[in-house]
Amino acid sequence: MAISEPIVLPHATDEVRLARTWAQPRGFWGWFMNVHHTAIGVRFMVTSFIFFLLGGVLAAMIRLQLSRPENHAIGPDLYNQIFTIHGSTMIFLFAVPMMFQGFGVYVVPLICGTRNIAFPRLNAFSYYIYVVGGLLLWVGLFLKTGADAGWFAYTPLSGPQFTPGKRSDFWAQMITFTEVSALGVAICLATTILRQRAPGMTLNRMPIILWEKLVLSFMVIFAMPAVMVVSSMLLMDRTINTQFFNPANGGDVLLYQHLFWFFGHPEVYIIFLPGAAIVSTLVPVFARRHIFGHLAIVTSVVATGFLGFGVWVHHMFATGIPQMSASFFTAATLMIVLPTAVQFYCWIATIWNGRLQMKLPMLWVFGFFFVFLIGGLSGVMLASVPVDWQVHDTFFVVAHFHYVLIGGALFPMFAGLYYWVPKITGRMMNDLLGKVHFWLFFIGFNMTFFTMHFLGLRGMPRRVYTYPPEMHWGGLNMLASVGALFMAAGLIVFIVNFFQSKARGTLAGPNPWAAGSLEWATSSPPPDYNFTELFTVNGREPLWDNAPNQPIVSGVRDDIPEVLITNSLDSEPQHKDEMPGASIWPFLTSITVSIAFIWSIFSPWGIAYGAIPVVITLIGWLWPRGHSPAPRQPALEGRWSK
Amino acid sequence: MIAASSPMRAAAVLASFFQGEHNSLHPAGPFSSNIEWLYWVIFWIVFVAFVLTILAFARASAKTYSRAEEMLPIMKDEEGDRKAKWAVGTAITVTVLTLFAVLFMSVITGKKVEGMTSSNPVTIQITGHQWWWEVIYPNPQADQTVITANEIHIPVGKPVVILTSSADVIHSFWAPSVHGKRDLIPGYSSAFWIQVDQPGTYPGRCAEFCGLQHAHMGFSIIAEDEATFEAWEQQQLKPAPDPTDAEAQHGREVFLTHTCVMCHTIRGTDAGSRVGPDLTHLASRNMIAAETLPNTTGALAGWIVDPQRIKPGNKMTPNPLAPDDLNALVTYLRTLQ
Amino acid sequence: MIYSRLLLATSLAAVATLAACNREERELRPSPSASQVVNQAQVSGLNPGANPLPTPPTPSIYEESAYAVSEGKTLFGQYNCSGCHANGGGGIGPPLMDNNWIYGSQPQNIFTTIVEGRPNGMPSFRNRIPEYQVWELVAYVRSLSGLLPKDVAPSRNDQLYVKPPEASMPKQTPTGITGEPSK
Amino acid sequence: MEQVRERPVLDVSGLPSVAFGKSNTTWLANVLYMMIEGTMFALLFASYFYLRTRTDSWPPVQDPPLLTYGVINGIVFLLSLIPARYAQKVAPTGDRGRIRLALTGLALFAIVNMVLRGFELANLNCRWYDNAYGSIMWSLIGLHTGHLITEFIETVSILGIAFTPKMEGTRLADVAINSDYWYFVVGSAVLMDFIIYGTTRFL
Repeated sequence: MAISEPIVLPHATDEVRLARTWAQPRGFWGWFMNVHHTAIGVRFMVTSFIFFLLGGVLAAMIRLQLSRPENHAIGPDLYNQIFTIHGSTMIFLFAVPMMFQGFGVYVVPLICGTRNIAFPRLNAFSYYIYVVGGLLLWVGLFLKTGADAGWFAYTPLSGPQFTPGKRSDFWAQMITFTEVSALGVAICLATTILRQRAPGMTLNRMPIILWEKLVLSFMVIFAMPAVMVVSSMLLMDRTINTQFFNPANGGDVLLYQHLFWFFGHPEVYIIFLPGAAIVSTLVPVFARRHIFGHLAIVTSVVATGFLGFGVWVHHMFATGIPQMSASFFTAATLMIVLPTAVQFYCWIATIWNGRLQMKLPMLWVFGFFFVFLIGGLSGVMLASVPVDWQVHDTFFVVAHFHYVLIGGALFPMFAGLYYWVPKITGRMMNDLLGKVHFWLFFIGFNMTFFTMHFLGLRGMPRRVYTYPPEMHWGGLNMLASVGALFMAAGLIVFIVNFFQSKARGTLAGPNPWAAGSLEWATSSPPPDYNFTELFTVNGREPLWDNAPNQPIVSGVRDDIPEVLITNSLDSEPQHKDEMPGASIWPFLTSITVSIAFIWSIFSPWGIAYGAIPVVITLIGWLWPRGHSPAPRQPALEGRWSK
Repeated sequence: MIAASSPMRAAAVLASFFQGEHNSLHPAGPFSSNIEWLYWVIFWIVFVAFVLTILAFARASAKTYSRAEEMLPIMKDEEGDRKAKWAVGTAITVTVLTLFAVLFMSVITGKKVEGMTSSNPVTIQITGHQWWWEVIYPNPQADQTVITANEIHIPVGKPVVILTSSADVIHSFWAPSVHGKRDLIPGYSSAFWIQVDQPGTYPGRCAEFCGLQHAHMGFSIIAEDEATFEAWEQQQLKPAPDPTDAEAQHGREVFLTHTCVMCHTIRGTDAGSRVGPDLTHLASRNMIAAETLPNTTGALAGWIVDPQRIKPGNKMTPNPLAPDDLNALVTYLRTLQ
Repeated sequence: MIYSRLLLATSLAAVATLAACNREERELRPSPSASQVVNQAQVSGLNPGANPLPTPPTPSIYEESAYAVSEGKTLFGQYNCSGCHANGGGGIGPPLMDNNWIYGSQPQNIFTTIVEGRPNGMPSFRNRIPEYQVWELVAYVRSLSGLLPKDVAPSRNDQLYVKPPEASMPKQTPTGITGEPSK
Repeated sequence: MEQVRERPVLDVSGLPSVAFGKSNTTWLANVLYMMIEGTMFALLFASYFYLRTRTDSWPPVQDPPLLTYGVINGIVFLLSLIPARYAQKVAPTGDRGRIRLALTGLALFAIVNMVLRGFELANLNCRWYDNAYGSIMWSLIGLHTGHLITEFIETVSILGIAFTPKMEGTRLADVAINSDYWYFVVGSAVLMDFIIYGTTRFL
């Protein structure tokens, strides 16, 4: 592809025409037809944040109940539902949809420098199906049908004999909904990253956040099927009398644990890696320097992606597995510490050699460093089989995974929100309120969860709805409950800050942080076509590295929604693709799919009969229609060559 | 008043943080001691790692912190990159070596803990039920088999084999002062060793979520010297004595003609159901309801009348007996030494 | 915001469709009266229509609660009903999963059968079983022949598979003395 | 941002708007989708062998599934690769007549496969509720049958489009991608047949 001499652009940046071509419908029905990635990404974020707040309310109820010994505020039946829904909400309805889907869908196409995500209708469908899954779980809770067997729902407790009624079935189908959503988004993101990067953004120049989203997409693709398989097996055991987990008939309850944790451990990296990606994005911006060790970090991320699938048995050390395999999984678990350590060292080196600006997002990044470090190191302790025998299933583990997940996802999430909300709303968040939020949350968090390490060592098992006073756990639990109040106060400050900034924050401008990646090269908020001009890229931080006369792309049509497709390795332009426009069908399909799935809880025929409307809506979705066919280039066989 | 007492109350609360026998850092036998040793070794390793990392962050931030609002990014810094390469390389090497050290010690300790053997040990079969522990000292002769619940007597200083099984869902057997936990899994039976070196009572709890009353599923390990243990065992083998006084006789009548008999065994009477705990020597136990209540007359009566208030969802039915019947029943049960 | 309106509308609709169900109600602590063992003196008889039948609880909290029916299923095994009736297939006692009812299929009839016993071997459990557990057993026995809604009837147990579980039983029309009030 | 109105440009106006083969985005998405489904099959296979370790004999009590229909269906699956490959070959030419012919052939094969699958299900010699062996057998074959039906519906839908003038541009690429997916269905069928009919006879 030859780059021409400087020319005067004829009409390549006709913003009016671009706006008309890419415009998303408005109004009530327009809301259901919108397929632009910024809209869907924001919806993922807002919805998952609402679920986060709901899950937080449940957490507050847990802390209320545990604040005193022999407390009878909440009975065991309700308590079991509360902690199960708390865990399931935070993992399935908040952490993954926020960190993977929300941030991914919003920022990835912008950082790639393209005009929409690949398969925007699939992306929209993934959002609706996720909302239905979340509603299913929560409506269940209000109908006393809240799942009550823990967020990993071990059989046989969650099975047909020990959980009568439909509680586990609601949980199992919620899993199906959310995993279908994550898988759909994984396909969209992987395709966008591999095929829609700006020309010149070779794999070597690809920003770390894109690398991590790519690795994540593949982790989702290989991990999520495991939980769909296992929750389907559970559902079939409960509804059509299969015998997968019935030891009396050749079934095996440990099969459930193996399959669940084959998903479950990659899952925690699916939650943590987006956080690390945000940190790797923010550190260079606020240390005012290219990140040190781009290759090392990318290698670490890829290594984490592989190793994450080799450690699942460390959740099962107490089941009495043989010494040899236990040692193997200890070794694998310790090995996965290394890539994370490498990332930490690279972040330190970047700051060490940079010029640190302690702006608000960076404060949260430092919170991440502190909190996640503790969580990671207590993970080293848990990797040891004998130590795990003592602290497994106690509050020590509860403390550990809250340090890892809140440290690895929530702190980076707030860093990311303070960083990208100006891009999303066009207005800056208030600095002072942000700091108040940070310190309240940081202090409260450590008060609540550091305490739990001691509770665990002192023998408090997790998932108890109360405890006898003779155990002397009351004081520490009270301290933990007080910490929860601080966290709640911090969240209220954040919400106030958000709405205030949305209404009257200072205008952000396109690039308030003087950052280097492409999402800052367009207005805040970005228009529906994302970029007026499509950039080419000359370095890892395009806005820092690009030459003043860096070429821009011309020849992508603006009268139809067309994007440029480049190849995976070196981002050479290959062809142009017309993007599907707004459509109601993804929403309708999500409704018919939901009917089939929910029906299947009550009757196995639900899947069979329910499939008929699904097929109809799918054909409606995929049937070609719309504007008259644009004149096309002749089709070429095989790989297109220059 | 509050002001005067609050320092004292604070001190009491603080002191309470470090009380309690159910503690994995208060080992009472070789297994838990080994694990405690390993715990502290790894703890100090990660503590040092934590301090070093935080110091590195602090140093890096302090060194390069700048208040300037607008700053151009550093585009080229070969000197810094070269130094950082060395520093990061060294740090990675140290990390790898440390991880190997942790792995080595962990595996060695694991072997030590699992490699215990002994000839002709006391063998105890533990079966987890929702929400209590059935304890059987198996013997080829049926009349030499001790069956009890929730309280595990063992001889001090001798290795004991625990055989595990579950009657319903997954439970986990955990007495932190004695050993780490071991899951009781339906369809699987496994065996492991425990040993206690000081006489005493060591509490334990179920550690795997098992349903409504997971919170109230305790047990205790009572380590006593050989002679006391054998005396206890002989006493447990006897059938229940016939009650002598009239009230206790009436109590037995109540037991045998009410709901009790549907679930419980008292050897030496017609009651032989194995649904609930064996009550033949109920009065010899310290606690009832899986370590939920002390085994006193009042607590026993309260438990019989309304167990669902104390452990909502447990499998025992409420027994709103007439006061006379209740007193007689409790009197009888208290005779079951 | 259109958002919250949407969420609200959807959840309200979902709640409205499902709100009417007691299926998941779990009565962990039965009322004192339901905890009493049943001890009223009644005449055992072959014509239950002539006897005063116990009033079934209204609303029939046991027959609408999956938890209560599941408890009944557990008790059916623990109280050794299965010793004579097997898993509903019958043995020493008559099968319970067919549509033939000797003493009536109404809850009250079954209640009387359990409490009073019947000739030819059915023992009386008077004084042995608290009233609420009798009702749980009644509900379970009725689920054996498909008389309860499928979303309330129990699924399979973790034991050898000998017959389809109650939730998979086809609904049957009781014959014999059905216990229906005569018109 | 300052607008530089005079800049060098990378002119892509000459690039085609349709791509066949690996550079097509739908092709990539299809590969990712096959990875998801492949993982599901792999996990069910793993569960199958895991459950095998939990009993003494395999099948535990039943007879192995009847070989006849399995083998016939396997052969029909392999033969169906012919129309699938033909469809892939004629798709880039845009010759609607031959595309219709290829897709009709493929759809007919799918129908035969589904009928034979019905006979296979009737002769598995186990029910899904008998024991865990039966459960995993039915899950395996059920998952595959689901794919078979999905692929049949997809083929018929594309065939429907092939009767309209809309069969042009990227739709032609979809015809080729549909064949890729059919290869996946055939491949997983062969693997599954080996497990269901083979391993039950010698494991």
